[in-house]
Amino acid sequence: MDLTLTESEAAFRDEARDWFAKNHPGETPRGDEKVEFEFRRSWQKTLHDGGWAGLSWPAEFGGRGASLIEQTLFNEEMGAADAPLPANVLGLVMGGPVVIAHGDEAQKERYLEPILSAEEIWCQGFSEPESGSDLASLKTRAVKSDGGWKITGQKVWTTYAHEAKWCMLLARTDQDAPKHQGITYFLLDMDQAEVEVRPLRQITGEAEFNEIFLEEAFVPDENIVGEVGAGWSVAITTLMFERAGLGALAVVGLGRAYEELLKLIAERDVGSDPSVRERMAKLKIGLEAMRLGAMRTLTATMKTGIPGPEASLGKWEWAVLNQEMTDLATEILGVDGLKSDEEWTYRFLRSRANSIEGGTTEVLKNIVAERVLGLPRLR
Amino acid sequence: MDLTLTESEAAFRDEARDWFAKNHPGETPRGDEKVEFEFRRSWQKTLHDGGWAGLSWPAEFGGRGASLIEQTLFNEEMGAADAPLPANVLGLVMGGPVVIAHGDEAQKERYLEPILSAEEIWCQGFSEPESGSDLASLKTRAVKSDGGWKITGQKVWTTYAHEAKWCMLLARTDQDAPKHQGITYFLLDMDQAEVEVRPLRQITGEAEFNEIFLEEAFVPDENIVGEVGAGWSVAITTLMFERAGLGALAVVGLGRAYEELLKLIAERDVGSDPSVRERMAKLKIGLEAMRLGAMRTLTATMKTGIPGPEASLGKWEWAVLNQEMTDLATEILGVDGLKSDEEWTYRFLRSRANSIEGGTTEVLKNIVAERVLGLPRLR
Amino acid sequence: MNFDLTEDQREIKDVARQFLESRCKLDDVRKAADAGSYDEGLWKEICELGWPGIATPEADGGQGLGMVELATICEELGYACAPVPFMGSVIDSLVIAAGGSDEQRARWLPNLATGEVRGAAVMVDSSPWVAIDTEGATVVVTPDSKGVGRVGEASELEIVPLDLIDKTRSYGEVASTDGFGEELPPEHYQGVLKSQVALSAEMLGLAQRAMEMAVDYARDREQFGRPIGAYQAVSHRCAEMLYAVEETRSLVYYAAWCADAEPETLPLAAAMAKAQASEASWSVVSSSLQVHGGIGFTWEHDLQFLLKRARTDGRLLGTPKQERARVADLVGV
Amino acid sequence: MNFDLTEDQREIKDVARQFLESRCKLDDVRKAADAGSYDEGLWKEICELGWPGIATPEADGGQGLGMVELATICEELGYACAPVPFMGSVIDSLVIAAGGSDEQRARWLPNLATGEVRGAAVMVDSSPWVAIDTEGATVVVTPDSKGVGRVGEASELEIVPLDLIDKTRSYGEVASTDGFGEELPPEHYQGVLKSQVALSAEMLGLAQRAMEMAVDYARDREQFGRPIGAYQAVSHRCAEMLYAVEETRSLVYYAAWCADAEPETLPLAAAMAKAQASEASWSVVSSSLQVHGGIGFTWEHDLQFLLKRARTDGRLLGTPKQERARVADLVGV
Repeated sequence: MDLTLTESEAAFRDEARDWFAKNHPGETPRGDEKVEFEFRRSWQKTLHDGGWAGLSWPAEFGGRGASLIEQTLFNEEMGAADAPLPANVLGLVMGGPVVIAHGDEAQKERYLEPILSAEEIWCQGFSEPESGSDLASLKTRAVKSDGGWKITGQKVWTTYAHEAKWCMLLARTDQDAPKHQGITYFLLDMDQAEVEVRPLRQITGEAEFNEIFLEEAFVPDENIVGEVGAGWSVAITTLMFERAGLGALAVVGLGRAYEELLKLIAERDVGSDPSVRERMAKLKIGLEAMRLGAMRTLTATMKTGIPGPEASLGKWEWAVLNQEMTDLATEILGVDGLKSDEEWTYRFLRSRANSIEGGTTEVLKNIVAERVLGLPRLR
Repeated sequence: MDLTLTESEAAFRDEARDWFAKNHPGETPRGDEKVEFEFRRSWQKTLHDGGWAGLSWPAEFGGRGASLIEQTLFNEEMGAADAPLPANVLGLVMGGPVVIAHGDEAQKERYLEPILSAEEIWCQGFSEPESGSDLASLKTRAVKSDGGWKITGQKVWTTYAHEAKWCMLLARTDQDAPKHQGITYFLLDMDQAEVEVRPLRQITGEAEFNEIFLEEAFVPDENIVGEVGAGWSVAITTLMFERAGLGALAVVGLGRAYEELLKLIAERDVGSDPSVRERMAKLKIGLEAMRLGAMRTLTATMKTGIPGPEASLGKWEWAVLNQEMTDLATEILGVDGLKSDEEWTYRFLRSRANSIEGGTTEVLKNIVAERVLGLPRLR
Repeated sequence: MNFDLTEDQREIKDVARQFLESRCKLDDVRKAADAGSYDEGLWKEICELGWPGIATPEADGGQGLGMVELATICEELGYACAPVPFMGSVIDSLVIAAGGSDEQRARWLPNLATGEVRGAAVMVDSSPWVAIDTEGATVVVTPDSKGVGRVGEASELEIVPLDLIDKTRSYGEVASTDGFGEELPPEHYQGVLKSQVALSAEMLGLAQRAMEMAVDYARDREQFGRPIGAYQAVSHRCAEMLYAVEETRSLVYYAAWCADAEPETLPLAAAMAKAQASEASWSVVSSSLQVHGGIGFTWEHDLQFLLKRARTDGRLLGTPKQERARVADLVGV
Repeated sequence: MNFDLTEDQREIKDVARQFLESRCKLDDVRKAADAGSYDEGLWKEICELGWPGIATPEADGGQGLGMVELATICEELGYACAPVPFMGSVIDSLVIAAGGSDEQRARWLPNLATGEVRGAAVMVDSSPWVAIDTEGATVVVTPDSKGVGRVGEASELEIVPLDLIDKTRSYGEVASTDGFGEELPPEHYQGVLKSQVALSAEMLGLAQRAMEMAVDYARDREQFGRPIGAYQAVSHRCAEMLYAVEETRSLVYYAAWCADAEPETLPLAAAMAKAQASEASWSVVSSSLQVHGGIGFTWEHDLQFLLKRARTDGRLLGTPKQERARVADLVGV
């Protein structure tokens, strides 16, 4: 057991730190979503030029081939530098890795570079209004047509859909096959009249997500990733990439929020309140447990390819901690914590979805019970 | 809505209060179980002579025919007077009422008076090691024999079995009938060699309960309550009586424990600790909610015969509150709260079973979800 | 001893439910919230029904009923999440009736009872000081920085509109109320305690509604081939909501009864009710959101109105923490 | 960066598990608890294996390994709930190694490492003062009423046996340690922090065992026609146990690593580990009891040993509340 960095790890970290210091794009412009998005697109180009986009991708596909530890170090430095997220997060974290893992040569040739450069933004079309946690019950249908498929249905909880060129889309190509079969993984061109994107407003007031309505939208055969009918296993890979990629960012994000909360406590002079102290201590313990759990997962994955039992906990822990942290912050703020334009109020409301999005806490508990503890399935 | 007592209610309360003041038997002798039990038997005789045993039983069967409110008032006065429990609790609360509701004339003639006078103690043989929450899966079998039944099996969690003359026993008389049918309700004479009683020690060290081993124990036909094969519905009645009878006592008991906890806090001088204050306030709120809930149930039952939605909560609330109260007490006591001979330590350990005995909290939640909220059953 | 509404009280509650079910659907709440104003038509009808004066003495132009009756109305208004300036007017009435001089009573109570005049009330007396139902209010009841109660004309007070998450009610920030209007004697405090009970009853209604929405959804929504309400993760969560709601109901109506019949118990009963209602209404609405999943998190879904009002109500007239501290004091910890 | 046991560390842990599985079944724990004494045969073998001196420097007669290695042993002893006077001796060794003079080291450490001498340690320094592993102890490490560390002969201290719920260890009450033995310099405190880590590792083992017992029971026990582990009320409870256990594991081994490699972080890491382990081990054992139902509440069932030791350990060397207060201090709240 050794949590110190090796020489090469330390060198990598120093290089990243140094690069961020020199290339930080300044504060992200707020207020106009378009402007903010273009800012992040340009920031991703800078990252790409610096050789930092597609950090985990193999070098042959334009990535850096960084180890898991290097990815973690990079994320930590990105957090420490308070750098913005690149524009094409889903392309980098999910789209590219899936194409690399399951795509054919032509697809690799076609899609990877524009992901890295943020020329083409990617979004994900998995969830549907009816399917929820039961993802495989999706109803969007693809019907064979000349040289491709015509797809009809509705997707929901799609980020960046209004900016995206490509959508990773799951649709049912065989109505008669069992639930998990008969699903195919498509890359849908969003630039067609048959695709309608509507913003989906949340209780926070913002429209972080979209709904997508498909009315015989066309996808040519060559835009299928993997085999027809094999989309479920390709999707599972995507979701694994999502969890790993976003998980590392989550630890960094929570750590920074905790620092802000410490400042808030000092400003409001409530640091002597025993219940505030108690809750802050519990949060610190939870944050450290989550950070250390991520390190354990990293170690296990690098050694054996298989993460340990703690790996299923990260998303669950994140939801618990973020909800408690924002709850405490808004309590400390009193009525200010009810104001619509207060940042912590936004975070508080937004955090209520943390135990739902990307796997509900209930589903995560099922997974832990069944897959980690080996308890019988309830079906 | 009116929580004040009517004149006749107030008169009843005064009468009870006055009677307890004049007839209180003094402190219960501790240490020797036998001596303690005989003390309580003699105390029950005093209650019976005073006309207070079988409070809820109709006057024609030797009871007092008291209303539900009068029963509650009586329990409150008993609590306030710190009077001991009568010896034959299960006979008074369950046995008698079941015989009155389902027994024939001969049974009423035979059993009721000795219950009131505590001449014959009653116990309950429902639970089995394998059956747990799934009571109807019981395996104890009764085989028809000359003039009666021979019963073989094992019962568990039986209180007062070593003192009891009669056991309310459920056994399966038809192996082929569906689970809830084929069960018969027997009154088993405990004075026979075929009945072996073994104390069942708990983690507290005491043996509050017993196991009963039956090896062809004989019960004559006339000792069946209700019809052969109709035991399940008779048992349900018994359990309803149990919950109502013991529920009222629980509120009184918790209230007294809270007073003791207040004293402990004063003695240990921890009343200025904000977390102690916060937890005591939460406990008070919970205790009041439970007390008021019991009053609501009382009102609804008297008006319509049907308790309201809050009635399913009493047992659940009791477990939550007693566990939290004893947890707080032992925390305040520090290492003293770990000492084997400390009363709060005993209560703390004992309370761990509160969420299991008499209906686990999980089963109670099922009941609330299915019967009160009308959610679908999970079967 | 009878812990249940009388027939008359039950009738008041049922009529209120029926009226609001037809006149104040959640769609109407949404319209008002989107417009950032009250539903004036609804308010007019409510005034015609005499609700604002239900607990105001007959001599002061009200219906002369008690806190239990008022609580049933508040519960139903909470259940409907009605966008009307009811609470501010009622609080002003309760406080002035408890501590106002003859002149003050005569000046305000009859007009508050008919709705001719609307009241605002300062509900948070620490930075920032927050008043509710400030929009269109003529009279304001408030403590000052020394805790002395005061009543006066809204026009004499500088009120800056506050944009809180709850859009079903108007809120305003008040810089200072020292020297504002006229002083009220200590007796007015009984009215403040009653106000806590009224607000708690509103939260009870919010929680009841959020629970019903969760249960309905859990019965309908299917996942993995069965209604989600058949999973204990959901059904036990719903059972826990019932636990929270029914405990709140007991404590709220008990406090209302104490206000009418046993005023010496009201300080403890009101503190318990407010602590419980604030805590329970938030836990139930947020738990209901978890049952609803993603859909409950959308702007299109009506749960947000209950969620945001419950969170806000819980901070007004004493937070759970403050009220529990009061309970601890009163039980002698 | 590598958050995993090395092969050597894994080997130590596996060997300990195998040894204790054969030599210290829960039946053996029961025998010792019933007799109110240690399992002397087991202790002798443990001493032969060199466990008491595993983290004692080689120069002081130990194996010269680190806190991570010691933590694996403590975890396994907790998992077995072993009735041996290990913890007291180890704590004495850690404290004397951290702050003892050459003479004190020479006098105690080699004998503690071989088990020739047993150590008791005062773990609660408020009324009553409580020492563990007092039975048969020759040396005692303790703070005095001013918080100064002291070490001396057990025979010089009046120790009254304490009958606590945990019967798998001996406890004693100490009236005063002022002036007892010899003073230790402030450096000894690093040994106290390490002791917290050792005790936390033991609690981790207790929790792991209680969780496994619950999961095994939930797989086997049938109710209403299926294993109870198929009900979410049970399976989610078990998942929550894993959450608690794995968070504890991360924090305990992190603190052990800090003790060896980053001593400046140890005060925070030890406080976090102790708070977490105390809280989690109790929540897991009591949750395991709920899964077991009535049978888990019987004297015949082995869960009681884990339950009672977890409750007791949680109060020694700092309660969760005390340790969280320390965490708050150290993070600058």
